Amino acid sequence: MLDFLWLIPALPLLSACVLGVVGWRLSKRVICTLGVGSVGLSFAASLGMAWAFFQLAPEQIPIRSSYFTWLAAGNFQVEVGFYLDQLSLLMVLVVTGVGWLIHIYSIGYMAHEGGTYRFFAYMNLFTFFMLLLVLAGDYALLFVGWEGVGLCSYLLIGFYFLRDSASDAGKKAFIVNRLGDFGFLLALFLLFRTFGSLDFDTVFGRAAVLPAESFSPGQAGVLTAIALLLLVGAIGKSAQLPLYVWLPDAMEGPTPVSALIHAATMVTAGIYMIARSHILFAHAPLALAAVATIGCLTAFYAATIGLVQTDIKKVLAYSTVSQLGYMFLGLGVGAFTAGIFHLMTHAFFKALLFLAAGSVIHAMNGQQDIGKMGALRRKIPYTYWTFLIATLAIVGAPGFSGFFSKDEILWRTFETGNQVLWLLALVAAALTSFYMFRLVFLVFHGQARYTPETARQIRESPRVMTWPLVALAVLALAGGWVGIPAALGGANRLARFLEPVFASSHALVQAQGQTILHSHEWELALMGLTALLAATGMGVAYAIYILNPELANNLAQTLRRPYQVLVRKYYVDELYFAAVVRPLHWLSERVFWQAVDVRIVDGAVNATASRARDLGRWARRLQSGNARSYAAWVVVGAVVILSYFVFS
Amino acid sequence: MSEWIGRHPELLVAGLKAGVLIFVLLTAVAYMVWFERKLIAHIQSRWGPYRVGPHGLLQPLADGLKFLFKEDIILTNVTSRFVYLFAPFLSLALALLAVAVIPFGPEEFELLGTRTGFYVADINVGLLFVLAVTSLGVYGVVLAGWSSNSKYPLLGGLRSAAQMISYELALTFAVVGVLLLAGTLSLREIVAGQSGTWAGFLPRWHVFPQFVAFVCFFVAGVAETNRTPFDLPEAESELVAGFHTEYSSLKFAMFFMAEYAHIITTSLLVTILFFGGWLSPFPDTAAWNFTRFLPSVLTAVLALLFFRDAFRLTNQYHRVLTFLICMGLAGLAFLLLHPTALILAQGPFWLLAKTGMFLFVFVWTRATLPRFRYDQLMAFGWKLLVPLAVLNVFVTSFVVAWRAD
Amino acid sequence: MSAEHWLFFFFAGVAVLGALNLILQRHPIHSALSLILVMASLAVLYLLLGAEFIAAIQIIVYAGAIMVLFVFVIMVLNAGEEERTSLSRVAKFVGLPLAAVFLVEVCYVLYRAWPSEQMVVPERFLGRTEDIGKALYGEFLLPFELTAILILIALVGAVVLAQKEP
Amino acid sequence: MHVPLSYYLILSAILFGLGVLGFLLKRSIIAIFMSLELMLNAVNLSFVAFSYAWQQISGQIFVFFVIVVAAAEAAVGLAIIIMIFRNRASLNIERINLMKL
Repeated sequence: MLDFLWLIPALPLLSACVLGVVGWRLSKRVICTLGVGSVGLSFAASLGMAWAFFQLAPEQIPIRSSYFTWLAAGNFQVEVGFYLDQLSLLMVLVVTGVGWLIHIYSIGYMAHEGGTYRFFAYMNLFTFFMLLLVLAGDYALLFVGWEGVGLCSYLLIGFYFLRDSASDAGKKAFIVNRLGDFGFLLALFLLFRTFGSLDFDTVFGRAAVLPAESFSPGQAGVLTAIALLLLVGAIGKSAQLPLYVWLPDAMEGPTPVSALIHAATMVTAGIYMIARSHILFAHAPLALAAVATIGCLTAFYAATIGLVQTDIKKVLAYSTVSQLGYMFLGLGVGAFTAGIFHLMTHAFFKALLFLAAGSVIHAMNGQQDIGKMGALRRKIPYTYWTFLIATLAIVGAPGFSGFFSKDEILWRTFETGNQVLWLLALVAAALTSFYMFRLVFLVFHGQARYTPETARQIRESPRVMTWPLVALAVLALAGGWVGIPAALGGANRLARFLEPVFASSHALVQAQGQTILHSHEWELALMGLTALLAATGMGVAYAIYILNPELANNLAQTLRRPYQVLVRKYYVDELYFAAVVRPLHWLSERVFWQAVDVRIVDGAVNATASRARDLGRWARRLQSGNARSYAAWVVVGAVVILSYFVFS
Repeated sequence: MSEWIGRHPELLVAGLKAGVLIFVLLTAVAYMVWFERKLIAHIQSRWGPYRVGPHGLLQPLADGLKFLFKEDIILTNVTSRFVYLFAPFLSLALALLAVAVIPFGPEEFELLGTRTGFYVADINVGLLFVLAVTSLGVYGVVLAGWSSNSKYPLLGGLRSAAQMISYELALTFAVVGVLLLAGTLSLREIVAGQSGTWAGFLPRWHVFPQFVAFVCFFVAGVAETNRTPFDLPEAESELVAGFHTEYSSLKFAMFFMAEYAHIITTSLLVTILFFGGWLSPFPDTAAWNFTRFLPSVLTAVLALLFFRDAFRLTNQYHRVLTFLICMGLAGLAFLLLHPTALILAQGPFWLLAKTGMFLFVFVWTRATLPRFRYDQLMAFGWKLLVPLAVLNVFVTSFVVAWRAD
Repeated sequence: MSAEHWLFFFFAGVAVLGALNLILQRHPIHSALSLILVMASLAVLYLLLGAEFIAAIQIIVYAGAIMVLFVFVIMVLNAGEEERTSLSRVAKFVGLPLAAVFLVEVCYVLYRAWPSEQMVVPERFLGRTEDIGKALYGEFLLPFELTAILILIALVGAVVLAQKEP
Repeated sequence: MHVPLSYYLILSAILFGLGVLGFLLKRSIIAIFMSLELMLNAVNLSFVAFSYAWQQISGQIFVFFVIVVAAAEAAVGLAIIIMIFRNRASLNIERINLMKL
């Protein structure tokens, strides 16, 4: 069974090729069948793999299957091989499962769009690359998947390439990701230079025996450097500070894309990568701390921006950023399991949120401004209830999936004695619940802020869209139950499942971090606190947006300055434009173009050309067309050759 | 110089033989004209020349004198004076040159202390030599026609150039058939190869197995010599006199002699290639031994004829002349009875006899056949003769190969 | 001075003079005639070198066919004396001196490579026709056939080229 | 007393040189063509001389081939010359220095 591991990524790739090459002449039905069926099959395959995986004895894990040598240059060898352990299995299941649901949803969502074959070809290709990424057996192959998902994200963000904003957003995503990838590449070079290989086993095996490096930047060693560079890559891919700017704009793409790529799977590649190289990070406390700090700051920062956004997808985008920040935090404090746990749950509820939002937009036929919605509860019940469940999940309402994962992160943060980060994360949680419920209330409650004829057109989405919502709602609700902490009498199965992967690092981190007050009571207390805060946020949102809606505007009036700052997202885009884009423009235009290119490059080329022309002008006399002259030249040549033979 | 020649008698002998041959040939040419006129006259039931000498036998001398004394017109507006003057010499020289390698008899004899035979040069590529010389023959005509700077000669020259080149192909291909049988290029050996008989009486001449080749060769030869029915280069009715329209007196005579020399050469070649050259047509057995006396007998008969004329003729001078000729022939007949002469005379006699037959055919055709049209000429050459000759070569080579193993 | 010397020097002189005449004569016909002269004398030299078949071929093909074609074309085109244009300074000021140099060099090389000890003995004939025939149809069969095809192609090409435009 | 072989070779060299001179000097295409033939003949002479020197028949075979090829060349070349004359009404090679009509 496990010998057919390659089948999982191969199926989407196959259908992607078929759709990409001959898709334009296939009927919509065939296209949908192919695009969805391939992912469904690969989901089934991964389920089979999982079943087979559970049969294995612990010492057989991880499974390595090498297929062929991709690169062989000197002692640099890259095997195309897969690496299946608990972590990658989990990722595979998430990617294929959630991906499959989203594919199904897309059938309905894209029903009225053109270029369905393009859409599904890209989606399948993305699925392939994502699976390649999570199954990769070494950093090189992982990087291939890494770049591949970046490419697909670019293609899908710019799916409506007739809209300038869409194509710009695609470019923006691509370019910003390049910055991160640059760091990633440097990390790879450094890895190879240090360990002489990019293979996971080799790298981790050699890294494990090294001593943990010191925290102080002064004595930090190569591992820290590697980890930090990897972190840069992760930051770019997972939209952390300061490279998060591409994600909100990425909402230009179709909503299923946002759900699949920019919520559930791709943006979590960074988290996966860090988790995958947990050993390196565990040996680099400084890098680990950096991860935690950046994650926490991002969580808080994005939450604040989310407060005031009026575009339903933008809000979700910022919440995604902030949730990713939570995951970083979890990884950063050494709670790799927690990070992955939150990754999984987040995949469920955030995908659900996006899909529900998509269904809202679908119902409002294209309207994304929450200021023009409201009172949709009755009109689109499925969407409403699923959205509500997802919201509860994300704000961490007790019992919902988000509750367990987020609380585990918070608790481990507190436990490892990062009180500041913990506090920040806590506030962020409150803010999260506020803006999420603000969203709920503005969209589904209150009075309708649209014209009656719009109201008449509002319909619930077709089944093909609503059933994935329901399925995801179930997951969002119950997905967390695999990780009920011991404090609640649960047996945190997920943690035990993943333990073999992270055991060493956990131990290492435990050894470093001083753990204070390690008791269930505290944990329970903190849980209560978070729940309370979540409820508070919800209450505030209720007060503001339901009880007296004008209060919102008054607040905006009174706190105009901070409000503006938030609306303009801390002027970060402007800042980047001023600090990065404008200088780059100037440099490229004045220096590289007008000076280097025109003067030097073109100058050299033109000079060559003109020299050649002069030569031709001179040599043209040989070609007088006069045969006797030609004969004379022939004689010259003969004499030269003969003289050479005579006098040598 | 003289003692150098003394050291190289063969040169002197060669020169001697060449001189004799040229004299004989020119005389033959002259009397060929007489023969032609007489024959055509009789074919047309006329008398032909009979005033100058008995039976007009002195006519050739008269003609020669006439040519000598005619005004020698040298055009002033010729395209190239040198070529204009050079052309007739060239054609005559080449016509005479071809005869140099023709062997007249098998026997060898001592001359000035060097063994030699009835030939000027016996080179073992004689046939190639003849072909080469004949292939050069076209120049005389072409150059003459071109250098005369006049319409008719130019047309004649062009025609003859095309015609000669075209028919040279057929000629050569026809020869190849013979070569395949003979397996040598030396004329002497070719003739020697034809000695003997099939079935005791039929001489092993090439004409029997190579009849097609013989026809092709003869027709092509007629064409090569610009004789009717192929005399377009000098078609009186169309081109006045063709390529030698602008030539007069001796230069015209040269062309004239060249043409008749060509005729003789061609007849000689046909005889040698196809009719066993100097070989007697009779089997070489005791029963046929008496045929060795044929030369002297025929000479005697001729002498008797002249003897009768000596009384029938009315003109006194003619009577005297005829009587002298009769005496000479009778002496020759007696001389030929001498054993050595008997042996030596056999070859030349038969060769010349057969050649005379072909000369007769030449004249005969001229007297009977009309002239071709130009396109007919080309079509005949390219579409009939050449394919026929090639086919013959194929068949012959197959047969030879088949007989070889 | 033996007879061979006489023959060689006589015909060599004739050949050289003919070649010179070819260059000096301004009328194509005269050039053609002098070229024929050269060929004929070369044929004699071939005989001296014992290549009787080549000699015969030289006369039959070269003088008897190729040059006839030349003369024929000259007559058809009625080519007059060539005009003395000198548009190619290169040919005059570069080509001619260098041609002389070339000639000298070649003679030098040949004389160095073939000292005059090696004599030509006329008795040693080797170019007998049957030898050449055997060589042509044995060792050189393929080139021979190829030349046949070449001739055919040239024939067709000439016909196509020279025919009047329909 | 025989003739040295080198005489033949030098004679062929001289003829070849004269051919080159003719090629350079003559203006009429036909004359140039003839000088070409002259060069070929010179080469033939050296071929025959060499074939004599080494008592090998192949030299004469080459001469044979050269002659055959020369025949083909003459046929085509003269046809071309006729074409040129038709189109240009001139045989002067210096008047034919354009590669188009």
